[in-house]
Amino acid sequence: MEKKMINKAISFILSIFFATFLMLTQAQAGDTIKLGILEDETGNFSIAVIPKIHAYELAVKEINEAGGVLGKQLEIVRYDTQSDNTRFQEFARRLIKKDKVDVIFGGFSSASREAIRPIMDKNNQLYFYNNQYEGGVCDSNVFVTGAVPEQQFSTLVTWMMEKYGKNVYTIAADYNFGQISAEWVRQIVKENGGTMVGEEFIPLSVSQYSQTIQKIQKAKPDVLMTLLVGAKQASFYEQQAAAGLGIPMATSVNVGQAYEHRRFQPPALENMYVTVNYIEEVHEVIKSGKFHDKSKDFVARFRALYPNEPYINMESANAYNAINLYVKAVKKAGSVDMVKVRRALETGISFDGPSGVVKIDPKSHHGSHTIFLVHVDKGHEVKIPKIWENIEPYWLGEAGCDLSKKDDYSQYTPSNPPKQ
Amino acid sequence: MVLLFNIIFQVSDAISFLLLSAIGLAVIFGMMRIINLAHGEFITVGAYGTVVTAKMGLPLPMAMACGVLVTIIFGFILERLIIRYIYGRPLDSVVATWGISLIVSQSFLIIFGPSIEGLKSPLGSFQMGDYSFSEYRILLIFISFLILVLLYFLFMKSRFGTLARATIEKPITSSALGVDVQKVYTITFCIGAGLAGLTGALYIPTMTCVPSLGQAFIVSAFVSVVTAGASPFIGLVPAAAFLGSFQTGITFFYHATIGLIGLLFAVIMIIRFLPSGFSGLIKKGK
Amino acid sequence: MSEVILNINKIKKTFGGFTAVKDVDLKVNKGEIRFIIGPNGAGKSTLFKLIIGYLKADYGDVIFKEENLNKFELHQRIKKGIGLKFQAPSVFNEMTVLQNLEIAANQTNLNDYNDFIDRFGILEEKNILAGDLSHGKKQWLDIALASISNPDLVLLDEPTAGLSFDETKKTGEIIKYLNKQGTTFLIVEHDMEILKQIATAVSVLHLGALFVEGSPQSVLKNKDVAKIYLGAS
Amino acid sequence: MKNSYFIKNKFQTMTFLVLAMIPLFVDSYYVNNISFFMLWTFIALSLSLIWGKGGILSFGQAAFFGLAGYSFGVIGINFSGVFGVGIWSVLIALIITGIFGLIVGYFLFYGGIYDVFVGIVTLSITLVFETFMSQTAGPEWTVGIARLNGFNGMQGMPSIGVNLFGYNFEALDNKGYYVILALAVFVIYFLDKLANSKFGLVLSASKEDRLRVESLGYNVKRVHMITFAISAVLAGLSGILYTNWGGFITPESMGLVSAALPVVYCAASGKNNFFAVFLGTILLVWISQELAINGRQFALVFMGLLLVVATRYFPDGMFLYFINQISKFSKKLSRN
Amino acid sequence: MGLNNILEIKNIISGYGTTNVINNISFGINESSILAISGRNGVGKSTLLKTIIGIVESKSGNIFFMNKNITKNRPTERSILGIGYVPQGRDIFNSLTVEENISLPAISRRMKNLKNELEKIYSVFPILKEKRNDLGGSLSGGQQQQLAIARSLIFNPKVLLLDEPSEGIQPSIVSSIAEKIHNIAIELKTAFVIVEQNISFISKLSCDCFIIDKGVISSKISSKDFSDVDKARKALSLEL
Repeated sequence: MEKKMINKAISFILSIFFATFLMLTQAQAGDTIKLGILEDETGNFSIAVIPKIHAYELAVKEINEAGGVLGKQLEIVRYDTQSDNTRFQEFARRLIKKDKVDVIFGGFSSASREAIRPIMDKNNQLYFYNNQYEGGVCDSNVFVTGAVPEQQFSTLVTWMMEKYGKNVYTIAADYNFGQISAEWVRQIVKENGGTMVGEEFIPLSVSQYSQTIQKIQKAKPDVLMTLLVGAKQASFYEQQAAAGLGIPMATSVNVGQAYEHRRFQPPALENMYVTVNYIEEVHEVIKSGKFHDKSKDFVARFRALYPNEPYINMESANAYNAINLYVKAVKKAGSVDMVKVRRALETGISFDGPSGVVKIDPKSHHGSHTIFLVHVDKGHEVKIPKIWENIEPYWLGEAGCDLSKKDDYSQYTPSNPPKQ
Repeated sequence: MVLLFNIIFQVSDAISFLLLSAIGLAVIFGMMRIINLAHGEFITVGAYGTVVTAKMGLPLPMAMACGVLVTIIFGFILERLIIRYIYGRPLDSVVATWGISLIVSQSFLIIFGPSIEGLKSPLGSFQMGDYSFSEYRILLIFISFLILVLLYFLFMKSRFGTLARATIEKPITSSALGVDVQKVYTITFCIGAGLAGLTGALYIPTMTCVPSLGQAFIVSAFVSVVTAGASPFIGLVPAAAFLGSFQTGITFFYHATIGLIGLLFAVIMIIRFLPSGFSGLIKKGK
Repeated sequence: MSEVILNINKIKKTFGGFTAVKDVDLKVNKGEIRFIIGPNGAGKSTLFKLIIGYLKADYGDVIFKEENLNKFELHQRIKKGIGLKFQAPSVFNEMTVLQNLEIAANQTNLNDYNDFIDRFGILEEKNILAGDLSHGKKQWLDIALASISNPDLVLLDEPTAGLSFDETKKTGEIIKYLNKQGTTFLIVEHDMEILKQIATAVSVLHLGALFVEGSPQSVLKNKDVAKIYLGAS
Repeated sequence: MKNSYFIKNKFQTMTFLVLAMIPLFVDSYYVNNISFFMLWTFIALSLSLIWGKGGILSFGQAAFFGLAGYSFGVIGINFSGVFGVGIWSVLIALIITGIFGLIVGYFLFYGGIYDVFVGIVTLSITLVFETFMSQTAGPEWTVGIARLNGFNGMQGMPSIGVNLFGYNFEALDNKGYYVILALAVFVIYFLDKLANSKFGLVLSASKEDRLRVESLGYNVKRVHMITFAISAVLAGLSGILYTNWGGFITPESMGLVSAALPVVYCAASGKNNFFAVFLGTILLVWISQELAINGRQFALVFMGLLLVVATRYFPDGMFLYFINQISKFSKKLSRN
Repeated sequence: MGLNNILEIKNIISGYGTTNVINNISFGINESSILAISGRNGVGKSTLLKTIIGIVESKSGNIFFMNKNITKNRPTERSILGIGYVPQGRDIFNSLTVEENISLPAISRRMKNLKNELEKIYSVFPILKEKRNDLGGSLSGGQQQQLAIARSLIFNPKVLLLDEPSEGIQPSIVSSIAEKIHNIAIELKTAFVIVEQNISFISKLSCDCFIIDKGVISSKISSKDFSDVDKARKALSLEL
């Protein structure tokens, strides 16, 4: 009996020591440029984030093989934030205070970005957020390489209304991303003379949609905007297909992030339109020309390193672009000093990436994009009926955000714009 | 007519979701007082078992049976390794089952990746007035009530049911009458696990197949079982019926968020004013 | 005529169709040690629960010190000056004897209570867990809990259940001592030894109703009482 | 003096002294990180009080955590710049949380809700908070000038602190560390005193036998209600410190996971012993962070295994077991 | 006492926690015989029965059943071997019907032709047949007592332990139960160990009777002596 207890005690103490040991044996840094990366390798968002992590690694590997930058190699310091906002905060501090990184990349959900933004601002830490999101972040320390609503919706909603009709119904996740995106949709529909025949916001925890489907059928819209987020809400597509809803759908989130068209059994996403700034199929759908070549080249290099990647999504292109933009700016600044790099980034720096040129807007710190309209058909085959080149992130600049002139640390929305 | 059918469909759809969410938990928590926070993961196991075997080429009903079987085996192993040591410690069961749920969902992520290709809802859809309906969902409604009836017979009319109810009411007296109490517990737990697996198997064709899919059921499951009261098989149907119609009604007049909040409020009020749950109400009525 | 401290007025309780207590009238005078006896199922425990308010009567009043207790909850009734001990010793097993007493006492500082504790024969054990006490000492501790705050009336349900002869005798002495200090007792009992030792009045219940009342001697001599009590038909 | 609290609990006092010296030896990152570990101890202690001592399992601590965090934020943002806002916003937030705890406690215990039903009602309350706060993204959801900002969380609140004669004291970094440590010492001392007071005895006694306590003249419902409110305040303290630490609070703090975590900390540590809960919580938060850093995808598997092993083999709590072993061992040493 | 005793208790000590309730008790009982055990409240009578069936573990001593040492066996195993037990308060399963209550031990033993066995039981206790579909909790005290005995008889135990069978039962029914016990002992060759306080009930059993006090057997008399109320009072120190 006694012995049993002692064994237990020993095994427990050993496990604590094991953890401590692991902590202490972490590699010590040499003379490198340190890139901190905070991404959700595990947890709810990992599905869309893992290709993104691999894209960072690809970019770093390529740059290091080409001799690094300013004679230094790039070094990644990465933590798994477990799709947990508190972990983002813990590790953002760790990157800044302990690892003393030169720049931080990462964040998937808007909440995780907002969780670490105050920490970045407090420490004047240069930070790249490389995700499509609801837009509006006007922050001196933050650069965004993902697409924003003015890029995804001004194209998508207008096109859909022209093709299918002016009655639009929105279902959206009931939190910031969904609400703000829906606001954009509402505004664009109104500007184009359309009508919102319905709008429903759905908590993230809801996975059953029978009632929502009936409500949509009652309203008889021409276009259904589905701004749904997360695995639970993604169940909507299967359920609407099973119920035979049959209304053309449009969104800014699916396909380009979590490749639902590959994961779901057809015809769950039948007749869905998405605006993305990149997806893996670009070079397969577009048979020739610059977009074909760039994408083909990118995918080949990516797959050489990660042959088993299930899908190369638009956020991996954004991540790849971000590292390259940063390196270009460091070269231009001739230093990793964060203020100098920021100023270099504000000179209208650009990078010719997997989907064409991404140019940083000095006013808003957001990137311009090529926007592809992706159509998913009955068999989940992908078509690209329309390409918009060089779409600017115009809204923040027009609304009065000019970070090259005046520091700011806020997030704005159309209904809550910067004070002029 | 169409409207009436529509209302009946919506309400019974919501009720059957609550019923199927709760059914495995009703056995494990309702009868054995194990607060099983890993209930969602049991559902996940059933769902993955179904999807994986279906992808290997088994027809869907067979694959679903496999999913259930896998969950039963999974439940059996857990009972042997962990659960049997925490009978009679309902509050500690929170911690152990929480641990189990972390292990399972993360293991699924490691083994199967963040998502696997799901299944398509079988059967088709049909039109009625402005509305169209999924035939599979209507089948689900019938299946959920059928399972409940079968379960009623299993626990109320079968020989095993007699043993199980006796053991759960008075374990010591039962053992003194020759009932192998430990075995009854193990089997009951496996039935609960199997039912959770069945829920996963039945719902997975309508859902995204991710390791966290079981979490979608857990809140509905707990609120239904607790408001059902001490005799879950008597109380579950009225509890689910009340909560389901209440939520559907509020969602209909307002929207889904208010519907969810309303559901939780209803639970709070039911526990406050009906402390013995719906089964207590029914017994009183008798 | 001595002062009536507890007056139970035509009290009735039914469970479903079964009448456990029917129209019982009972008076306890100040300074008495009154026993309630009766065979199993006579309604003793139910009456006890009605007095303390743990069960709600169908009708009837419980009047304590000329105040009707009907609208008061258990803890409020106790505060009016009643001490109480349930049938099985229900001391707090995971606490020390002293902590048990601290809960029951009005004061926190129990230094002055050593004498009192000693009366119950648990002074030496005052720092051990109540759960480790012998059955007899648990019973005494339980009585001590009921009486430490100097209540006017103490209700005891089977204070000698499971005690040996010596322990029973000692229990009687304890009750007698407390009675001399001015505490009135109402005791539900099976045991005749202690009744003979200390009772000043006896009420006999049978089938939920008051069967006979009187001095211990008169009740003990009553042949009918012997019959019902022994189950002899 | 010989019997004073701090001398009686030698191991505990030593631990506090060691913790007090840590900032002298390590750099600010580690100090900050330990502050982070310690700020969770209050919510765990709050549950230790109501569950460990009172026998009532609540999943509502996360709701109080969030309520206090948001209240602190709202007051701070609205009165930013007003003298001492960094102090009295804490007090007001705690009062709000305490009053809410009192109301919930009244509703529960005077309504006769006990056992597992308390767990479900409090869980429902927590989830109502989460669902409601998640949808407050729009500009219409402002209290004064403070945007609640939905799921993305509220930020921009001033930190705990005070500006005195030009000297700016902010409870961050080392100063924050000592504020939290001092609070922890005080709270554990207070809880130990409370547990050994008559009130605490009555509370523990009612865990064993509610009826017997009532039969000794106590209003058990009131005792539970007050305890519940005290525990709400403690959980709120964690919420405020968390909000202060990150300058940020989101509805995620009131989700299912957040509701279960304090239960896990308590049960694995030894819910009956405040110091064990304090130490256990720190170690568990630390271990889980280390696992996230080093365990990669196995982090959560290890964490799960730890919990299963803890309940399977240490029914009274793992850390309590080790603390007892250590004090036994040291007694042996001092005897030799 | 000897090897032909079907149940043999040797130097049993048992109790709860640190307290001993049974202090060294030994006795044996033959097939088909009845043994009454009496004594005042709380002297350890129920604990003795619980120790024999195994719900309370004995701290020392041995229990032999059909010459097999069963001291270490679990209650389930002892029951399967052939010891029946009717606890005090009878512990009827309230949520089971009368028939389910009776069938329970048969089901757990996988007994075949349950129907026949039930009929046998119903012929002994006709009232139970009448109420076979009612819930156990709805029966009156006397009916519950019959049910509790019936529940243990269905598997033909060699020994049946009864704890206070007369408690809460009308005097008229008490005598009919005593009669039934006699018939069962003779017809089914079942031995009975009966803990009882009701003097008239014991006197009707006409068997040996042990008086227990302070956890030991203090005296041994014939139950016939209980028909003399005065003798009974003395034996039980219930002198009025």
